[in-house]
Amino acid sequence: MTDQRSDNRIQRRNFLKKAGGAGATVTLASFAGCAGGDDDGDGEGGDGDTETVASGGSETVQMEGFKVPAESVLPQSELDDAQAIPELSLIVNPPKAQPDDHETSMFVTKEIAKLGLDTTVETMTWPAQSSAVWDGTDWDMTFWQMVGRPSRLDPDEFSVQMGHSSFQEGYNYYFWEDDEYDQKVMAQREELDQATREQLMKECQQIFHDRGPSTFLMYPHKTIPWNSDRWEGVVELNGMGAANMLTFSQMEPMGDRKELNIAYDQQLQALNPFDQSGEIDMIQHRMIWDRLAWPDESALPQPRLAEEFNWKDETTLEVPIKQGHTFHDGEPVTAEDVKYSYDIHRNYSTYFSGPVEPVNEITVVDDHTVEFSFDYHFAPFPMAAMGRIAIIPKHKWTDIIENRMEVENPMLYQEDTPLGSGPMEFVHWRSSEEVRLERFDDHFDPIAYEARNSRIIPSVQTMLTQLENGTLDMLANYRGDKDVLKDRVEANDSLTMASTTTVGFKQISYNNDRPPFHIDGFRRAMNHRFDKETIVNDIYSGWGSIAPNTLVSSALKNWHNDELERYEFSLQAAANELVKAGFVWEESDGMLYMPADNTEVGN
Amino acid sequence: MGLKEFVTRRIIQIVVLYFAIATMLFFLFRAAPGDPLAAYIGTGFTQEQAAQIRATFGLDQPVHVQYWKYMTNLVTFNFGLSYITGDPVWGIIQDRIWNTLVLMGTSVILAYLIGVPIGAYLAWNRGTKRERFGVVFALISRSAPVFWTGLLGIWLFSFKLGWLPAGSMSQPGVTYTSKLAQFTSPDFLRHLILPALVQAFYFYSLPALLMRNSMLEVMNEDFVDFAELKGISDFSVMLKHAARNALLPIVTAFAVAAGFAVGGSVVLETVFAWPGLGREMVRAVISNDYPVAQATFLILAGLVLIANFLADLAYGYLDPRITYD
Amino acid sequence: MTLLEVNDLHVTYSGDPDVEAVRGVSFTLEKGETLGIVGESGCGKTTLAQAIMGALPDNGEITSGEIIFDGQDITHLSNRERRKIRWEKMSMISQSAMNSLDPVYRVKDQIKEAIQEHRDMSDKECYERSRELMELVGLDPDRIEDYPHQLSGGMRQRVIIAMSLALDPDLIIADEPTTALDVIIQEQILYRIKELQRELGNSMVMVTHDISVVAETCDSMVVMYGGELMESGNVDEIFNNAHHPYTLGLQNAFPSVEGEKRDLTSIPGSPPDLSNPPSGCPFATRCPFSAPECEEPLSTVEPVEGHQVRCHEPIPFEQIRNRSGKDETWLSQNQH
Amino acid sequence: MSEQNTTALDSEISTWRERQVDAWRRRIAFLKQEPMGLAGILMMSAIILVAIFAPVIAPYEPTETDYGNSLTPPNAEHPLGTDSAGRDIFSQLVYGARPALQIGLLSAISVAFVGMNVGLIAGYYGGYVDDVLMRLVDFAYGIPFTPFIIVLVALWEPSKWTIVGAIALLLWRQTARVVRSNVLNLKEKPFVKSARTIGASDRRIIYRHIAPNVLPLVFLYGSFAIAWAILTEASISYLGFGDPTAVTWGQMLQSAQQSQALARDAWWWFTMPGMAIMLTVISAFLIGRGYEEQLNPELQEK
Repeated sequence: MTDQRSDNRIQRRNFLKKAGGAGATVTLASFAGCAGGDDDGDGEGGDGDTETVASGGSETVQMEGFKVPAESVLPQSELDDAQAIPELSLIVNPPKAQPDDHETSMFVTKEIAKLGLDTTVETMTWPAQSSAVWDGTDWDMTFWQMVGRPSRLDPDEFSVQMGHSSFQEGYNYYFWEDDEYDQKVMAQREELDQATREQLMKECQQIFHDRGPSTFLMYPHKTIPWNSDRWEGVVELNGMGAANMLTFSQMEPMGDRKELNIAYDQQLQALNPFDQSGEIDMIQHRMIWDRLAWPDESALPQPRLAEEFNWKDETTLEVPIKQGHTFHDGEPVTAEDVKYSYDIHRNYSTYFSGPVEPVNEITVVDDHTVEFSFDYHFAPFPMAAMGRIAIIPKHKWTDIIENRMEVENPMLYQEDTPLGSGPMEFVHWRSSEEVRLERFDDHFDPIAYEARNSRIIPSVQTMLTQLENGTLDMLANYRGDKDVLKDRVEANDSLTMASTTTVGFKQISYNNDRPPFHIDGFRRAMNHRFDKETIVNDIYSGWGSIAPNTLVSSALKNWHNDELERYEFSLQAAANELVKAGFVWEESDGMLYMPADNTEVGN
Repeated sequence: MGLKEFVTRRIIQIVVLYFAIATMLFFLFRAAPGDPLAAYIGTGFTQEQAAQIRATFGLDQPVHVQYWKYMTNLVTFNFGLSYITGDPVWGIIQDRIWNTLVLMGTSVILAYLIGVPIGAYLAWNRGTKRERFGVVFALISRSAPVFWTGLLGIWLFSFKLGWLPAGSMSQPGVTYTSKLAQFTSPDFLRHLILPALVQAFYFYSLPALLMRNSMLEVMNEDFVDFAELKGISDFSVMLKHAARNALLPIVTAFAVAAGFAVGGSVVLETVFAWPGLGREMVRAVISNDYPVAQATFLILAGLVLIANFLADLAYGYLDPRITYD
Repeated sequence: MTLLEVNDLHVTYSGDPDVEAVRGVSFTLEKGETLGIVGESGCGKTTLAQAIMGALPDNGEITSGEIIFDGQDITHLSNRERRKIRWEKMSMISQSAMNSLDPVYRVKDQIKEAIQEHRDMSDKECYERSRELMELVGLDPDRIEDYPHQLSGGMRQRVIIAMSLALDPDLIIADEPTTALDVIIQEQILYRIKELQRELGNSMVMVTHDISVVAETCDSMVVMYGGELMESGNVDEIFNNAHHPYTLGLQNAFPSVEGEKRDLTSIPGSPPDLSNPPSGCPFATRCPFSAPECEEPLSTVEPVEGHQVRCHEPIPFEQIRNRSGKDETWLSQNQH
Repeated sequence: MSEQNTTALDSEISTWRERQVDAWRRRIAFLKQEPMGLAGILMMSAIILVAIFAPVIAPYEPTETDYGNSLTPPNAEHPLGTDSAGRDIFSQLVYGARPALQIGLLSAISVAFVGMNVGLIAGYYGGYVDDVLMRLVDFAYGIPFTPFIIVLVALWEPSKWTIVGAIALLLWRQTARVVRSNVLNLKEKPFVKSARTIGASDRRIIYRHIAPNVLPLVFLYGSFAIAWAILTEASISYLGFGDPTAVTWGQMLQSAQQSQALARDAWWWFTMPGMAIMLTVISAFLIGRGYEEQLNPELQEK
């Protein structure tokens, strides 16, 4: 599964620096000229100079835009080469794939350079970036984004996989390591009591925030407009937005129009029970194949195909399933099918092999009861696995795996007509045009509308027009200009719109294994160089809420640590962090040098 | 050399060119930086899982083995697996060819149906104001970028007036029994009008101006005057003798027009969200899905080669003086 | 019975400046007779032929005079009426007959087109007629299946001749039919035309610059110079008793295929500029016998019944005829 | 070279030069009275002037954002209105002329140069050289143009040089084929045969005698290449493969379309760049068209 999917949204905000500090209107949070250029000193917007100079009373030296104690400024002769800081590069996708990310990178690198550093933006296509950052170590800073998924409504996945030091081969690609964090994040996993688990989670976030291994920019918003004259029962799920599984199973047609026409601007990648990649797949996936469990409005797992699920003891989970339920071809859904559906992910490497890893044995108790036994009490299992793994027809897939599959991985096999037991049946898939599903009438929780047409429409303008003229009922993702959407929705009373903060995030992470990023103080200084208001409100035109440095999105109200005190966007504060960490500046050219005693990782 | 030898020779030539282009593409895409499978493998897999998936795509073998496998697969229309979805590429793009052919075919034929008579009319009114205006207007129509006229067309006919749909090939939720049923359904034709007209408007100037020039040349020929002497009406002289002879160079130009139209599908299909080869190629290139990009490019090239071949054949048929030497 | 009567015909080409190519020509052609129109290039003979056929180029126009054909005034016919008589009653073999055939149609189709335009004959009948015509002009009938590029120049010429006979028209106008061919083929074509003319009895207008061609094929003849008529009348009468110095000069300039061998003397100088034509006799500038009165406008003299001459006769015709036989008359011309 | 030869050579050169000068004078004279060609030349020179004096003409910096008055319709301050970032459209158009002409002219030169040489060599030498080059032309003809550019831009860097490079790689095919067929019959002409008999080298014959006769044709296809290059830059930018940092008409259209200019009735933002492209392309076509009239006697006014 990849999160940095090079989202083929060709959107671009042409937002280039404004020459000089001339009167900026209120909306524009003006930001300073480039490093070498005509810097207008303290007059910058956010950079208040109220910050006291951490110098312990000795007289200070005025650098460009900040003051430092005299002893922190040395002539070239007293500095040795080991202390020199090479040019720091920030990797980002090319503008054609991610125009706003590229724009932000250009803006941020200029800000960081003001501390006396050489910075550059290195554009790489997604494959190049992923092999450089993922598999390699030869990088300084990189732009990164993770997309909100139902499984991530439980903070465990991000906090562990991107925080725990043992995952440095996987998601923790920026080599972040903190023993206290490791201990606490694993403790919360096995914690039975919800309140203690939340407290542990907040402490982890505080550690992460203080040591600042990366800088979080924003939690993107998901804005969904729909035709409220024709449809009711739309659920705005926190962290996911209005287009989620609950909405599509509970919404009801009010008028005579019984078919839901919904537009996406992304291609449908695949309709395979074991692979859940793009956004559009997720919804079709959940409509065609049932799951044992289902997240409710507060993102806690509720029984779905399972009648209920309860921990018989620390490591065994008994799951009775609904009786008399059939697949779309009429075959009954049995415990055999459930066991088979989970065993596949243990035998082959698929999208869901991770969550089932702690399971050591699945036993069929009787025709409609299954028992999972674990190596250790794995609290997130209901959400991470039971809420995600598709229940597939054993009678069809045994035949496919034995003799139909040319490639050794079921994830790569595409059924002509995907067969599941979910609330909707597959009708047709005209790639890059439309996917049509129709209601499966004898489902245990039948939906109120007859069919669902997912249209793939790349042009934002066409989407809007068709929403207004009634051809479409809902837009699953709208990446156009926010004000245009707002005007249109206000002008048309049959349309309503919901904008929700998601659990995904955009961040810039530092290679913690590479000088000077191995020094906490340097990373904290970096964090002081981000003018998040301008980035989120102007470059991303308000399509997200500003993020403090934590993996847990503000959308997850009960998990998010509200007391995190954001890094102030201030050149002086950054300089103070550097002084405290022992960094020095060269007298003549003002370039920053590492502390003499701390130029290597680990000493 | 008879027709048979000419046809076989040309078919061999097309096959050789096709594989030459395929080779160029193979090495061109190999030159791209980064691990092409990153988009697919992503972060969910451990190293050896990733290696195993690379093997399924055949990317672990040495280049020459890959090249040989790639070329032999081409013969059976097996273009490998998409790096994004892992599905066989041929499955993805197979019916796209029809969508592109229908759109490109209609627009080029429309361009000719409009262009050739206009060209003849311009030649027949040589020297008048109308002729000068006609020529300048033809040049103007060819100097506006297709996507610009397309977008304006959508804005006017779809957003403002609401007469025509704003792109894509069909209304939501419609199911067709066969491609043919789809292409003849009124709903499809309504979706076809705007894109075809926009492209035809861009292309009509090619046959129009060519026809004008060649008509002027033909009208100076003695056999045209002689036909008039035979007492035949001006109109049928223009049609039977002048236009018939003037058509010859226009036929070869059909191949050039078809070539550019097929190439232009990339832009036109993106503007009109037309699920054809062109749009698929743009998507594939942006998302670094090289096998799909390669396959769509190759099929487009194939269409161009075939168009050239058909034009030569038609030319031979139309002009008895050609002896296929 | 006169088939064709041309009275004081004037034809002008509009342009910058306007050129009056034919300046008052009159003659008559009896039915079944062949009239030769002879003169140097640029003397207006082709324009005259085109005017009769109604095939003047766009900028050419009959400014005055009239053409009566078979009793009908065809000077200014509407396009539709003109098309009715074209090929039906009057056909033409043009100088560029070699590429008058449309390259993309077979010979038989082009003949059929001409026939079916005027007669509703079935394809079968046209096919037979075409084969018949090919034999008439001495071509292998099977060749009607060929395309024009598969025939030689001479053969294409004969196909045009065959086509001109297709509807058995009253008048055939042949405008320099053989100029573009080599001498041997020329001889065959002329012999063929002569034979057909005698056999089928159509009357013909033979336009040529070669006076010997007129001698062989025509009954009466007209000598043109500078857009005007110099001498006209019966062929034998003019050959034996030419009066006009220009006609005599012409006879010296062309070898007669049958006549005795003699070296040729050409007429020095070049034809007049018809954009500002001379007032009097157009030939005055080059005529060895020219005298002041030649500047006066010409009038028609008829020394022998039916033999007209337009010349001021500065010296008696007798002397003109004797002295024009000697070379130095023409050569001495250049001194003054 | 003996004394005697050099003077002969000098005289030859001077006569050749005179011939060239008067050939060009004739062409210019002809173009003067050929209205379309004349209009084309006037428009193109106007655009070139605008490109050269862009800094003087443009009232604002093209990239100067001014969020205060974004999306204002044409007014006194901004003659052609502003875009969503408050940048002046008129200044962008003026500055946009530079890359357009750079791409256009460079493409024309490369297409003309490559095409002419391939055509000359193939036509003159014939035999297997001709076959090889013509198969190369067929190969180039087999490649669909716009897709090829997209692949190159995606793999190389998205910049105007990539577009020029791609055009140079492909568009010479038409010129080569036309020049070759022209050389085939020029080769038979007496002046070439006589040049060969006096012992002139192949290179001299090709470039001294044959090339000048082919130049008008090459010039004609060069003007079409200008038009084609500018259109391509616009389409490439529209598809998102353009260089975003560059101020080009294509990029303006792309950002206009991206920020839904038409939906917000900012018609000026969307139409002006299109007009600029059309004007430049038409002027190239008109020059080409005017030239073609001169080249092709049949097309003369009858």
